[in-house]
Parts: sequence; structure tokens; C-alpha cells
Amino acid sequence: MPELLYREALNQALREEMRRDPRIFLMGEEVGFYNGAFKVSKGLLDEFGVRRVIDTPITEAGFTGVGIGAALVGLRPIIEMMTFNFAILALDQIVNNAVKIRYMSGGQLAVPIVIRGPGGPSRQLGAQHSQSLESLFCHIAGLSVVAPATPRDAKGLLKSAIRQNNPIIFIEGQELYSTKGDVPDGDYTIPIGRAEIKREGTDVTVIAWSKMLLLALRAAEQLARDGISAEVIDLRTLKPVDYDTLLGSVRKTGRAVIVEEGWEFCGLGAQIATDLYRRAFDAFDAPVERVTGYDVPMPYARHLEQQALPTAERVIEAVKKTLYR
Amino acid sequence: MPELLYREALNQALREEMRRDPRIFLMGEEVGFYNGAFKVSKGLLDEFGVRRVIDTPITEAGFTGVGIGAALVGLRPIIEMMTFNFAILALDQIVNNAVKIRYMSGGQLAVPIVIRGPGGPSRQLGAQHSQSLESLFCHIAGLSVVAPATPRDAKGLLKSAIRQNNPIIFIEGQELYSTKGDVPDGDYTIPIGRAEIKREGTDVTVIAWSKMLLLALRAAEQLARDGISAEVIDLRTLKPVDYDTLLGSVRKTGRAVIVEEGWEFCGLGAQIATDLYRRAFDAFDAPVERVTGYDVPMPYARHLEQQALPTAERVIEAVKKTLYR
Amino acid sequence: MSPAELLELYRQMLLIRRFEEKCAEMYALAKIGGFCHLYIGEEAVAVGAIAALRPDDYVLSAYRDHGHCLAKGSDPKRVMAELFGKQTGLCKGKGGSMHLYDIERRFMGGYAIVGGHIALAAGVAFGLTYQQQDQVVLCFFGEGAVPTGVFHEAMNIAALWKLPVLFLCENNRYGMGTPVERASAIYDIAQTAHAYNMGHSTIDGMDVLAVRDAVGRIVTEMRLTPRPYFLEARTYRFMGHSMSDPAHGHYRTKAEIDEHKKRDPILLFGQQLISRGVAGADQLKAIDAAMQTVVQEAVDFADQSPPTAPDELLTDVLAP
Amino acid sequence: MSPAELLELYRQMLLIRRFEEKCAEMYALAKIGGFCHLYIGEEAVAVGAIAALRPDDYVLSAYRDHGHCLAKGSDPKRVMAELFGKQTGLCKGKGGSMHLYDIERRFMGGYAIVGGHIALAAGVAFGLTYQQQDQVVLCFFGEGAVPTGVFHEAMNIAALWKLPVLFLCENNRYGMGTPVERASAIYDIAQTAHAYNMGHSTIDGMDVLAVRDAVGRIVTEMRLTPRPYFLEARTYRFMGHSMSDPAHGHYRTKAEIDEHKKRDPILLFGQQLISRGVAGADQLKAIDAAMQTVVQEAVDFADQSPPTAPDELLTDVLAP
Ligand SMILES: Cc1ncc(C[n+]2csc(CCOP(=O)(O)OP(=O)(O)O)c2C)c(N)n1
Ligand SMILES: Cc1ncc(C[n+]2csc(CCOP(=O)(O)OP(=O)(O)O)c2C)c(N)n1
Ligand SMILES: [Mg+2]
Ligand SMILES: [Mg+2]
Repeated sequence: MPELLYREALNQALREEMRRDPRIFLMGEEVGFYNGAFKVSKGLLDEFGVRRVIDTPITEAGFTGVGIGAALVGLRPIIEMMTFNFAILALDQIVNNAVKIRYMSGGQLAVPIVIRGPGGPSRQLGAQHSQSLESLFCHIAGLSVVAPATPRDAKGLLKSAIRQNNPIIFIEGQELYSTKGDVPDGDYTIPIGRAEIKREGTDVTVIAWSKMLLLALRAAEQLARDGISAEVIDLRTLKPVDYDTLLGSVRKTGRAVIVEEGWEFCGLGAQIATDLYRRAFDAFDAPVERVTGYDVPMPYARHLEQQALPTAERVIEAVKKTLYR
Repeated sequence: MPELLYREALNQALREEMRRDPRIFLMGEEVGFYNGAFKVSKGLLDEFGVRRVIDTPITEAGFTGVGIGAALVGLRPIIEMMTFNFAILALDQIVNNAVKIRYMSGGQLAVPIVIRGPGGPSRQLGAQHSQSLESLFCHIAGLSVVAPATPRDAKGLLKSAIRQNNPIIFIEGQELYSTKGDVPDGDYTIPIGRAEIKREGTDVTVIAWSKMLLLALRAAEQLARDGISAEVIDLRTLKPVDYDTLLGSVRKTGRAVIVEEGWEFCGLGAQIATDLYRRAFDAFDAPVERVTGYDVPMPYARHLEQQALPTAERVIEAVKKTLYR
Repeated sequence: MSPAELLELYRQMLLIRRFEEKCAEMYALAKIGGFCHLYIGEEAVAVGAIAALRPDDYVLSAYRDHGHCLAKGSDPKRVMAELFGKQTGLCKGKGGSMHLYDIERRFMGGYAIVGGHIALAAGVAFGLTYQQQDQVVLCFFGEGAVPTGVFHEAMNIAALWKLPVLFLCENNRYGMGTPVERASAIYDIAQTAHAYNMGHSTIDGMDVLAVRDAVGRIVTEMRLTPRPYFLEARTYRFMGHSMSDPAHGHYRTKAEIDEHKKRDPILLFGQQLISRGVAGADQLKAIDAAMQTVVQEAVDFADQSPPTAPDELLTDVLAP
Repeated sequence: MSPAELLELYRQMLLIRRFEEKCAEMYALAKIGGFCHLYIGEEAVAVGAIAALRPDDYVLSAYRDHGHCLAKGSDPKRVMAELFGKQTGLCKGKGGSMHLYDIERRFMGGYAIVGGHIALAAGVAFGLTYQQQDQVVLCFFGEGAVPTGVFHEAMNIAALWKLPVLFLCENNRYGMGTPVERASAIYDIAQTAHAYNMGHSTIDGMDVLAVRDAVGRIVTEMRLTPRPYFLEARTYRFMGHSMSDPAHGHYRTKAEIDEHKKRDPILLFGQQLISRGVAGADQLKAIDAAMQTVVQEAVDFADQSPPTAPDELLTDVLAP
């Protein structure tokens, strides 16, 4: 299997899907001539031309609305948010149009639209450009949310996202673009709604997604040296959550730690913890622990930023707490 | 104590505070000449004039930004969202400016701004005008969120909101405006961050806010007839949560039901449940139950809408489940 | 236009008028709920504009959408059933007054977030261009939407990409209780098109033929040379903003409304038809009677239709 | 203007130039992190415009804000310390390059959401009017912000309410890699003011005196008769969009940049000063040397400053 960068895997998915289906187009700021602010769309303009790879003015609400409108007449838009920070500006279009039109029209219409781009804090970008907003999207009824952590999952999940027929938020790890991993050649998909055990273990279940998966794996490595066997699950799809996989693991370990980079309050981890308790109350030998970003705007200074975000040490500590060590 | 409508209580708070402090102004759509879409600002234009009671064009992002800018030079804006549905359009201003400017400026500035208006589903208003968005706001670091359920709390909490020095979301129950209750005469405040036990009980703790408080009280009434003693807590401030009050109750009852009108997934109830477990794991004799709106856009037809929202029956059922009955 | 075509415009305006008068009654009887915004007084705009379209052209509207939906040819029975929240409604009772959709008729929805649907309209036009189709898109909105950011974003995109969308601003002078002078820095709303080098004009929205002619010319041109156009129709709403808003009071006087009622578009057009010899007063009365029957049948249909099935609560959330 | 005043403009432009050249160095050494957008080539706009203000007037900018902040009089030491993420930085290292604030100097911030701060600027102007003060607000933004909805919402509000804010569009022809022709339906950006009946003009942003004169006239008038104004300054950025973007490549050629560099605002103004006899070449060189010293001192100060105290992570979230 060839090793690819995460951004290259995404690029392959876009390219292969656009070759497969002429109704698919890519729209966003700098996706064309510039080849994408993060080069995810590199070469696509050359291959597909300005009709299908469309640079937009800085109008997140406007071009998201345009994407939704195009979906109403049978197209399959992929809307790139240069970063998900700017998706807040398009939130009304997402909440009130993309996810509601099908319902309001009594099923007359569908809105197969992928809204994708980098998310998550990124090195020293400061308060307005560095934050995790996935939990906001997760709250919206009718929206699916995906956040792959590896190049292989990125490609396979993006293909699934493009092929399904509803609005979906696809959050790429801004700091994962330059990470590497094995990616199968050619066409394959990873199903939406399925988590994956990325490391098996028996003592504790560590649940993470996007960049936090790497952190969790690093923590598991260190824990192994202390004789603690952590099972690390990559959520991959944040909504709907794959509770079968999570419960299977938790029933085995009796303990869970959820790692998320975003703000704690009303973060996705809270929903997952509550659901796990509700479905397997008696399985738990200790309260579920959460490791999250601090509830503050992101500071610019590097050392403050590092403090604000989850670290392997904090994950290890949380794991030990569930084990009463 | 005089009986007032919820909207009258809010009106009093606005009026008294505006008399007290000339830096306070009220801005929003139809707040002036029209006396407010829901008449909360009735008479304020007459008393305070167009300088301080300002009708805006339909520009939620624009006038919220204007409010924030005015706060930067020492004013104390109250921004009315005609309904909170439209606040999504101002979310970038709220998330990226109102709550971050103080931090980004290293404490040089403060943004004492109240963003208020009606929230929550309202009778047959359909998918775009009928939804509970409080959990979105709750997720934003640095934002406080308040949602009073009674006229007395509405007045006292609005005064506190106006007097504190940070951005705060103040959600009035759109369907509570015409409810009545005792309201102390003249000046008093209810502190932000303090829940209130609205009905004492011993068997189960029911936590609710805004319109759901009335539902919870109704359910408690019926439960009492079945010999079940429910303690009903009105959260009042959704963020920060008053865990002292909640934990005191839960340690007594060993059981909790959280009632919220919004969508389940990543709703505030999940955060509260998780925090309760974390702080009082051993106090629980049964998993925390949540009663929420269904995760669908709001249908227009009355009978579907009623199905979509929490009912006293569902609360009673949840309570009984925690009691294994 | 042939006499038959002229009478058809008259018929449509009356259908909308009688339909909505009935809506007011049904609202009072609580058979219709929620927000309900009547179009009474503005019928010439929807009818004149849509008459100039081909049936396969697309229309979007805001929340004051009964008139546009009916003018696009939707069955009054199914519209009324929608307002009653019935299974037989256009949207199975899930949309309601503000969210009518009739995809077969290419009526792509009524929307309740002011300004929000204008970007969708540009998107539909984008989709048509992408698929090399020659339909155009007609997007109705109030002058209250002109200050919204998303309107401007859509205007710029449409102009930049030469999308075949007609932005039709129904300037009825008020956004709820706010007169345009207190909401907009320009009084001549069409002037906004300057910021986008977009063709624009202002017409009398009480004159159905003026509307039809203007839209006809614009759309013919647009089909040949795709690019957007901004049309301001000066009109007036005779009723309150919604059912809960009195027609007059705080923000406008009865005298003002009465003045405008002298230019009631149906009255004006009826007089024109008679004076031009297209029809006699009797004929017009017969049309009126026929429309009253159609509306009554719509009410009966809606009344007798089953309520939306309870399990519909959870359907139509996600497409398969 | 007196010779001293003219030389002061020159000094400020050079300060910004040398400061930012040093930023590029420090970025390469990883002493500065994150996104860092240099203003090199555009100095005449900030310096000319701010020179026409009173010290108690207000300024807001986007993320390309070093120049505006320095022109407003901020201490280069504290600006550099901010970029280094140090306790002595303007914002204690919490803001960073895109979010400089210096309230004492009435520099009300740099903002990174394109268009978002324009509404804040209208708000500051609103606040001043409310308090019957006579300061004005100067709001800088790129031509890339003109398509954003919030820009238009702010324009309309400012025009409608006659707020004393000068919207100064720094049209450097590109928003990242997108030339204005592919982002905006109008090439002459100032034309956008038509939609708001707002006074407007376009000036040469490479000519510091032209900028100063225009802003001086506008602001004098604005103080007498409060109302907004839209000024487009045609300028050009010599560097890439940010440190990670090469100056030329995909979206523009080296030849294009070189062509514009012939009109380097500092070069132009230096020649003017010499030809007008305001200063000799030596004097200008001495100013340059002095600015290099100032910048080196800023770097030394930043280097020697303590990093922001760790407990600052949790302070300044909420005001007491
Ligand atoms: C974004 C947004 N803000 C506020 C509202 C509340 N609202 C509904 S209709 C309306 C007035 C709109 O006026 P106009 O666009 O002129 O349309 P008209 O009602 O006159 O047909 C307002 C403010 C809304 N629906 N959406
Ligand atoms: C709302 C929003 N969308 C996208 C971006 C990403 N972005 C940052 S700068 C920029 C280009 C802005 O160009 P312009 O306004 O002309 O300013 P310049 O960089 O030329 O000074 C873009 C697209 C952003 N910061 N905010
Ligand atoms: Mg109107
Ligand atoms: Mg630019």
C-alpha cells in the first residue's frame, strides 16, 4: 500500500469522485487557481476546469447557499471552508436550509452536500483562527459530522460522504494534513457511522478523534510501559456515534476516557459519556473521564496554547484516575 | 406583591436599568416604534427616545457588531434578537468578537453586552422559527447563558445580566411572555449562576429551565398523586451551572431527570448529566434520564409538533424509570 | 396578449385574493396556525411576473408565499391542506404557511429567514447553468431583505458569475413596522444594483401588465445572455404584517392604506379589462364567483383530509 | 505641511518597513509563529491616513495590522514583544500578529475574520456619537472584504445613522491568490458606495501625501457633519499573502511585482522629499539607520522579555 499524506489522500478522494460523477463540483475560496489554501485541491482545476472547480469571493453564507441551491436541482456540491472557523458565517444556511429543506418540503427535495475543510486548533493561529467547532455542528438535528484522523480514513470517509445524499460536515485536521499513512490504491470507502479500534487493550477505553487520536495513541504507548493496557478507539464519525463499538469496548474495560480538543462545556464528549452511562450503567467501575481543551479563547503564545490543549500527560492522568491509581 | 406578565417583568427591568444608567441602550428590530415584536420594550421609546431605543434594519450580524463596538467605548448595549433563531446570523460576531476581544487584547477591553430575545419552540412556527438553540451558545467559552422561567426571575436576572461586565445570552421563553407571576416591586436582582428549587421533593430530582420548568412542575404534581415526591430545580442560569444546588438535591434523591426542549444530541442535559456523574458517581441509584425534543426539524402540523416536544407524560415516564417502576 | 391570457391574469389575482381572505377566516377558526403572512394587495407582482415565465422556470419566495405558490400553478386544495397541517398538503403538513414547496411546479420553497433564500436562488441558477439548461430563476423578497448581508453576497456572486436569476424586490414600503426610510440608506432600492454593475429598474407593482411586460423583457434577454437582473416592484400590503399585526395603528394610518387601496391591483386591472373591452363586468363577477368556489373546495378538501400520520414526525429527515 | 511633518511621515513608513523586514527574519527563526501578514508596499496608506487623524481618533484593522498599529503610535518594542508571545507584549502575548490592540493609542484591534471588524468600527462610531464626542473612526480592510455580507450591513447602518466612520478599503488587487476581478462584480470598488448614497473616492495608495490629503479633507468634513465615507486606496503588497505564501508564483508574476515596486511608496516619497528640497539623501539614510536601531531595540526588548506567565491562560476571559 502506498504511503500518502493526509492531504494527498483527500485529494485522491476528490479527484476519483469527480471523475466518477459529473454532478460533483468543488466550490470555495482559493480551491482553484491557488490549488487550495492547504493544497487539498491541488491539480483539480487543471483536470476539471473552472466549471467544476470554482473559486469564490469571501462570502461563506453566500457560496454555501449557492451550493445548497445547486443541490436542489440535482447537483452534488462539495463546499470547502478555507477553515471551519469561517463556517460560523454559513451556519444559518447550514442549520436552516441545508438540513431542513428536505423535511419542510415533506421529502420533495434532498440536499446532498458535503461541507468540508480544516478544523481544530492550529499552531499559534490565535483566538479567531484556532478552535474546535465540531460540537456545534453535532448539535444540529439532521446533520452528520465526520472527522477522520488518518490518511486512509480520510480518503475512504470523504468518498462515503460524497456518495451519501444528505448534508454532512467533514472536518479535516488542519494539523494532520502533513501526516503520513498507508492508503489503499484506487476506490474504497469507509462507512459513515463506524468507529474503529486503532489499538486493542483491556484496562481502559480511550475514545478520541481527529488529531486527538494521535495523542491518545501516544498516551497508550506510554501507559503500556506502566503496564496499563489502553484500548484506543477512533470515533471517525462524530454523529451518528457508533455506540456498538464503544459499548463493546467499555463492557470489556469498565472504564472510559474521552479526549477532545474543543471546549469542555457541551462538548461532544459529554453526549458520549451520558449515552454510555445510559446504555451500560453497570459496566462502569469508575466515572467516565474527559480530557478537553480549556474553556478559554485560544491564546497566541506557544506555551499558553500548549497549556490550553490536551496533552498526553493529561490523558495518562485521566486513565490512571479511572483505574484509581 | 403585584402579579405581572413575564413580558411586563422584563419591561420593568429594562426600564429601571435604563433609568439608572445612561450608558445602557436597547437596539434591535422593531424595539422602538413598534414597541417590540413581543412588546417587551413597550413604552421605552416614549420614555428614552430614539437615541437610546434604536430600531435597526434586518442585519443581525451588523447590529450585533455595532453593539459590540459601542461596548468597546464604554457603552452598555442590550441587543434584542427578534427571536433567537436569527442570532445564528450574528454568531460570528458573538463567538469571535464579543467573547474574545477581552482575551485577545490581554484584558485591555471589556464587552458588557446583553444579547436577549425570545427562544424556544413556539406554536406551529415551523422548522426555521421554532427551535431551542441554547446549547449552541452554552458551548462557547466565555459566554454566560441565562434562561428564566418565571416573571420574578426574568426581572431579577435581566437586571443582573445588564449589570455584569461580559457578554451574556439572555433567552426569554417565547411562550412564557403571557404567563403571570408575582414580581417584587422596584429594584431587586437574582444572581447569575444560581439555580432554584421550585418544588421540594425527596425521591427524584427533576432539572429543567425556561418553559420546561412549567412542564416539570406539572409532572411533579401528577407524580405526587402516585406517591412520588419529585424535587424540581429551575436551572435559571444555563452557564455557569449551579452544581452546588444540583448536587445537594441529587445526593438526597439519588436520581435525576433532565428536561430540555432542544435537540438531544450535544444538548446541555448531556453536560449536566456528565458533570453530576463525575462529581457524585456513587450518589446515583439509577442512570440519569433525559427528556428532550426529538432530533428532527420542527414540523408545522400541531399534532406532530406536540409529538416532537417533551410532554409531562414523558417526564413522568422518565422519573418512573429512574425509580425502576 | 390575447383576451384569454389577460383574463387568466385576472383569474389568478382573484384566486389569490379569495384564497387569502379565506385564510384569514380559517386562521380565526384556528384551522391555520403559526405565523401567516397575507399577500393581499401585492397580487399583481406574483401573477404578472410568473406569467412571464415558462412553466419549467424556477421560483423561490420568502414567507409571504401563498401568492407565489398559487401563481406558479399549485393546486389550491393542496396549499390549503398544507396550511391546515394535513397529510394531503403540499409538504404533508410539515412545512406550513411559510414553507410551501411544489417541486413539480418548480416552486422551490418559501423561506422564513429574511434574505437567506436569495443565496439559494443564485444556487439554483448556478445549477441550471452548470447543467447547460436554459431555465431562469425568479426570486421574490421584500425590501426588508436588501440590508441583509446574504442578499449582497448573493448579488455579487450572481453578477460575477453571470447567473440567470431575476432578483425581484417586492417593495411594499414596510418590513413589519419599519418603513423603508428607516431601514435603508437608499430610498430607490433598485440603486443597490449599482454596486454590482447589474441591470435594474423600478416598476409599478400594482399594475399586473407592467410587471408582466418588464419581467417578460428581462427574462427573454436573460435566456439569450445569462446574467442577473434586479427589479424593484413598488407595491403595498393591505393587511398587517402577519395575522397578529393589525393592518394599521402604530406605524401607518388607515388613511394611508385607503389611499393605496384606490390602486388595488385587482380593481385597476378589472377596470382596464372593461375599458379595453376585453370583458364585461358580469364576466369578471363570474370569475370571482368561480374563484370563491375553488377556494371553498380547497377548504373542504383540507377539512376532509386526514391529519398527517404521526409516524411522519421521523420521516423526511434524511434522504435514503 | 512642515518639513518636520513630512519627515515624520517618511520616518513612520520606514519604521514599518524595517520592522516588518525584521518580522520576516524573526519568523524564519521561529521567534514569531502562526499567521503573519506583512504590510510591505502598503505603508503609505496607514501612515498617510493616520497622520490625518487626531490622536484621540479611533482605528481598527484586519489581520495585516502591524503597520496600522505602529502608525497609530504604538511602541515597536511592545509590538515585537507581542509577536514573540511575551508578557510585555501589547496584549501580553495573547493576541499575536493578527490581534494587536493598544487602547491607550485608540488602536482598537486587528481582526482575522474578513469583514467582521467593519461592523465593530460602525459600533465604535455609534458609541462616540451616542456620547456626543467628536472623534472619528478609521476602519481599514482589504478589497477582499467588500463581498462579505457584514461589510454591507455595516455600510447601510453607518449611512442610515450618519455615523462618523471612514471605511478605508486597501485595494491591493488580491485577496490571497484571488485578483479582485475574480472576486468582485465591480472593478472600481468605490462604486459600492452608490448602494448607500455614501460619499466615496479612489486615491493612489502609493502616494502618502495623496492619502493624507484625502483623509484630512474627509475627516475634517466628517467632524463637522458626521456621516460615513468610503475611500478606496489603490495599493499593492510586495510580499506573499502571509509568510507561508510566496510573493509570486501561481497567481502573479515577478514582473508584475517588479513593476509595482517601481512605485514603492517609500522610494517615491523619498524622491519627492529630495526633489522638493525637504531633505537630502543623507538625511533620509540617517532616518533609515535610526529606524533600524529602533527595530533592533524592539527585537532585543522582545527577546529579553519574560514569556507570558503561565497563569495568564485563565485570566482576561471575563471582566470582573
Ligand atoms: C434574519 C431575520 N431577521 C428577522 C426576521 C423577522 N422578520 C420577519 S419578516 C420581517 C420583515 C421583512 O420585511 P420585508 O422583507 O420588507 O418583507 P414583507 O414582510 O414586507 O413582505 C422581519 C424583520 C426574520 N424572519 N429573519
Ligand atoms: C470570513 C473569512 N473567510 C476567509 C478567510 C481567509 N482569508 C484570510 S485573508 C483572506 C484574503 C483577504 O483579502 P483582502 O481582504 O483583500 O486583504 P489583504 O490580505 O489583501 O490585505 C482570506 C480569504 C478569513 N480570514 N475570513
Ligand atoms: Mg416589505
Ligand atoms: Mg487585498
